[in-house]
Amino acid sequence: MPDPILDIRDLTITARRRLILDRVSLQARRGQVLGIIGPSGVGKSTLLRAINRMLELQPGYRVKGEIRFHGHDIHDADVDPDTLRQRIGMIFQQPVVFPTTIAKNVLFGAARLRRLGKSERAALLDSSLREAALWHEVKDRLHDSALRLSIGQQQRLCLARALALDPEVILMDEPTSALDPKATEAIEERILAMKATRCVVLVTHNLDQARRVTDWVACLCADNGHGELRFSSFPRDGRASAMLSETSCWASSTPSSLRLFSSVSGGRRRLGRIAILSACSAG
Amino acid sequence: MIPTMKSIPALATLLIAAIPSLSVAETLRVIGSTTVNPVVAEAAEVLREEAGLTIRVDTAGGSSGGIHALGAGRSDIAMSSRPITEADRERYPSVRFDSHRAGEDALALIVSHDVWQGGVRAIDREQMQAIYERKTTNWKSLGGPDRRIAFFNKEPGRGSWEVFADWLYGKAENSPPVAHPEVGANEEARTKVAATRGAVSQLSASWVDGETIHALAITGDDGQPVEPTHEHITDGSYPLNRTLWLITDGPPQGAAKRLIDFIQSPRGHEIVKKHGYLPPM
Amino acid sequence: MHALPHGRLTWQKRRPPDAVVFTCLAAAALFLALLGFTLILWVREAWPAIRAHGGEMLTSGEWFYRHQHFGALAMIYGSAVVSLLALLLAAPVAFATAIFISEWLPHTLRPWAKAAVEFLAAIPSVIYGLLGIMFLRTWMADWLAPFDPLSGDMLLTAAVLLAVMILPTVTTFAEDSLRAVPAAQRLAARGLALNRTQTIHRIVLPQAWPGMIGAALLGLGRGLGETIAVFLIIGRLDNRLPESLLDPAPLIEPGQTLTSKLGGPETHIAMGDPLHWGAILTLGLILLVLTTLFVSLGNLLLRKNPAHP
Amino acid sequence: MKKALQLLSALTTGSAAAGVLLLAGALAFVLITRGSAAISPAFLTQETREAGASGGILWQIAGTLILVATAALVALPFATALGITRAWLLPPQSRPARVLGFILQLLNAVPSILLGILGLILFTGMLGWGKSWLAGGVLLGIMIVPTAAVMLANRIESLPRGQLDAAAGLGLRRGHIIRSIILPQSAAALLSGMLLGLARAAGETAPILFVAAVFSGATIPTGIHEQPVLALPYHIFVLAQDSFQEASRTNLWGAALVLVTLVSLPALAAIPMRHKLHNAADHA
Repeated sequence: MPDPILDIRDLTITARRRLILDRVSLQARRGQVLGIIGPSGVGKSTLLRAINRMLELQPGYRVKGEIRFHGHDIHDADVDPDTLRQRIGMIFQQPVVFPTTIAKNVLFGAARLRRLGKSERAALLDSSLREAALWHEVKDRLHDSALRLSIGQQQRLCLARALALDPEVILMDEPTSALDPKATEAIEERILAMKATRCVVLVTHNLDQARRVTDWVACLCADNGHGELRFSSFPRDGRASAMLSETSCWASSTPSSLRLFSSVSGGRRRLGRIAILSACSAG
Repeated sequence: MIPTMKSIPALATLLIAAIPSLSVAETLRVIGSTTVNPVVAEAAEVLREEAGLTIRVDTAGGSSGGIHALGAGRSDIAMSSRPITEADRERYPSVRFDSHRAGEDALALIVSHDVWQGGVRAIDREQMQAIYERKTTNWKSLGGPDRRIAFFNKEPGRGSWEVFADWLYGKAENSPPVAHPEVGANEEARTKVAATRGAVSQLSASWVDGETIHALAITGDDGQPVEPTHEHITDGSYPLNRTLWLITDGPPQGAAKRLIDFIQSPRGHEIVKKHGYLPPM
Repeated sequence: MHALPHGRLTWQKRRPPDAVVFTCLAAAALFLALLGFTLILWVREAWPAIRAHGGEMLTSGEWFYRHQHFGALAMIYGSAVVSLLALLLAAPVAFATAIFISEWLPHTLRPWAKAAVEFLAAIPSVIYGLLGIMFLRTWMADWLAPFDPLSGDMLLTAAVLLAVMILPTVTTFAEDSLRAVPAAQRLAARGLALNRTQTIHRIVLPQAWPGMIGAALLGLGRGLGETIAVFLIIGRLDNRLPESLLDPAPLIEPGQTLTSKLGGPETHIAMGDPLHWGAILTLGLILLVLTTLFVSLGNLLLRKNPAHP
Repeated sequence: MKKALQLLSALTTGSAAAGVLLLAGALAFVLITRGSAAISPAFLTQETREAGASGGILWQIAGTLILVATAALVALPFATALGITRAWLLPPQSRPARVLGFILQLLNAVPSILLGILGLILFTGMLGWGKSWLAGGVLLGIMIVPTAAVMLANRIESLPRGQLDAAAGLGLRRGHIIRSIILPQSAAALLSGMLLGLARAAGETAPILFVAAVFSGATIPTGIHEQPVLALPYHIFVLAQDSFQEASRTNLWGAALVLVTLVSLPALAAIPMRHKLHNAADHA
């Protein structure tokens, strides 16, 4: 196994004195897709935002524990968060397109962060759109407004925009939950293609998607009111997939499943249910 | 790349830095009394057309305002309807005040039409002191209409007040602390007195139109009322006359000299007479 | 692939200072520092007068600069009376107008009403001064003739003119605080068969009331600071104090406020004499304290409702 | 009884609003009828003669435009910087951000006469400029900075959070984000804030009274030291206070109409932008 690009040990995140993630540890390697799954509100997105230090842009979050990128803790004093975010790209659940042309969107980051000549710019535009499988659909209207693209195309545009900076890691926060099945399939196909040269960290609560694209999966649960790592395993491993489908922590947060869960936890039934509800709503 | 809004401050500092090098023709600055202003303003317009002199005339602050501006070096000529006092010399020891006569003028005690109609035609020093110190407050006691006396005082810095206080109390400094509604320039004094019943104030005699406002005669110690006519100014029998001064720091040179010489020339005297004043004695 | 070297240290290089952020912070700091510096300079130049005549300024009503008396009580009284009277005249009209615009006026007409209010707010104070001289002065003189005022210029004239001038300010902020009450609450109230008037009195006003008081205080602050219009029609008579607090006599007499003195001739000639100049600057400080007091109180009250940023 | 009460309430508030509307109409009517008598091409292109009794108000208009342009140049950088600092550079809702917001609102309400005296301290006292157009421009600039900064800050706070996060996610530095997203999308609010400020600056007399404006004799300044300008508000102020010859009365009303028009133009131009912002603010 190649040594991990991302090595997270005992990561604990609190927001204004409320515990959100408790001692989560996991690793991600190049050539691998790490899936992070669990019910909504368990802190999956918060974990993802901690990896490229986007969390510190919002007031009130405190991060403890270690996140090592290439063996170097990202919270060291000499780390420049902006340069770190160039190495670790991010795709959001709702595609965010800048109110300008498709070409300017793709190069929005690269044009400002790299010194690119005219030809280099065209080449980068071409390669990024191809790697995001959007080139054929937009190659002859690169200077149209990006706002006229479909949601699926916009999400791939965001992907191309991130890839233009050639990041080593791509963080994806439920990238397909807003997309139709055809667009979802396109994104998943891209994830598998990217796996060869980059490390992908995919947050999803779509079980089949996890089975289809991830190499390794970490399940976060909200056992006692805050996100904890229940276990991590190969997705297609027989034992793991069985556990995946029936463990309560994985089930969606419908009330029925909550009752099942609270009975298992015995005495702390009342506290458990309240904690869960508050955790879920916090997400 | 959107042209950054941040480049504008650089442009501004460039523009402001470049301006000083542009200043070309020196401008003659004249500040002071509104009484002297009409003569100097007209003379300035003539010299601007004929000799291309750029002369700026400003009346903010009146005579004292002009003298302070001259003392502080913010003006080349001070227009004043009062002479330089010891206090001025003490305040600006380094300035060699050089005073030049532009004309003579009588300060009239003007009343509104209803007071004049009511029979008040002359006043003596004691009566005026009583009005100034608010001891007399009704015109009836001066043989006039039964109406409150509305005394408008010239605002601080005006030359007229200094001349008025010198006549009333020997020296302006000896005047008692008393407060009256203030009026600014001559125009405002004229307007306020004309528009107010039972009004009295101080105003250059040349501004009196004899319809809306009237000039009272001053009863001297010998009991004879003396009107502020040109004859009485030249023979000195009217007590409240004053010289209109153009004051410089040291002997005037360049544009200042040309303006003063022009005003003291026969053509200048015509302008002085046109505005109701007398050429210098 | 155009992969950059994935070496561990590439993302650790010292980052050059961000020029744009630096200029922003520097410009902001420079602006505040400039104001702070002038305030210090202001207090420093006012200090000789504060030390020598500080007490007298707040207790005596005798201002004779030629005799080194600098009692400012009459001017503080003038400013207070004119501004409070203006507010008493303007507030009812402004509140009623705000209520009408926000509660009764159909949506389509609202921009027109707001345009009229903003037009009144946009008129420069020198124009109000001109209108005061051309019309208000003579009207007040005739209207109050039975009381035999000295002339049309008096505290009351200044108060009436100032009322017109602060009307737009109070109306706009009062309307803001009324709009801050969510529309849903009005619908809910109407749902319970309350008519529009009851909705206004029972639901809207109780919540908007603090904001409207805030609007009134902002109007008062605006009134206190008005100089040019007041200077033209207040008569500029110093040292006019009432016998008792509620004595109406001075209202129909010419008077003086802090601003009409500050905008007047003495400021031109005071610079020569440190004590006189210091006294003028102290008047400025008194005005600044009064205005800041009312405006900050007003803003706090306005901020209580969500709409006000 | 309820019906009557409703009618009464509608009537009283309605009549107050009608009163205000009537007042605005009356002022406009008076200004237009009395002012238009003096308006003519000559009135706008000739210089004043006989202390306002005849001639035009050319240099007064020019002076006011010079003061307003200088105020814009002085105010723009500071308003931009303060707006961005309050709404974005300082952590939102943090103590410094709230304190800066409070200071800006206080500065917005500082009486303009105090700016005039501030000018005396700085420009006449310290720098010894005497009367100078630049002093007036700087003071008017200082006056409008808070108005523009507050409008800009409010707009930045209502910008879509998503775009800012996306840009940060790309590794763009705060400077890039300011130039690429914040400024382009809040320029309209900054512009309308500036326009409102300039409209007020054009009509102000108190700040320029002591350090910038004279009644006669100035044309286009050719330097900084002792280079005053004429100004429309100061012209009206002196004429209103002093002379009342019949001729100068019509010119006085003409100058008043020109000033009110000059002041209304930027305010009118700002209205479309403010509606757009208002709607944007509602949806954000």
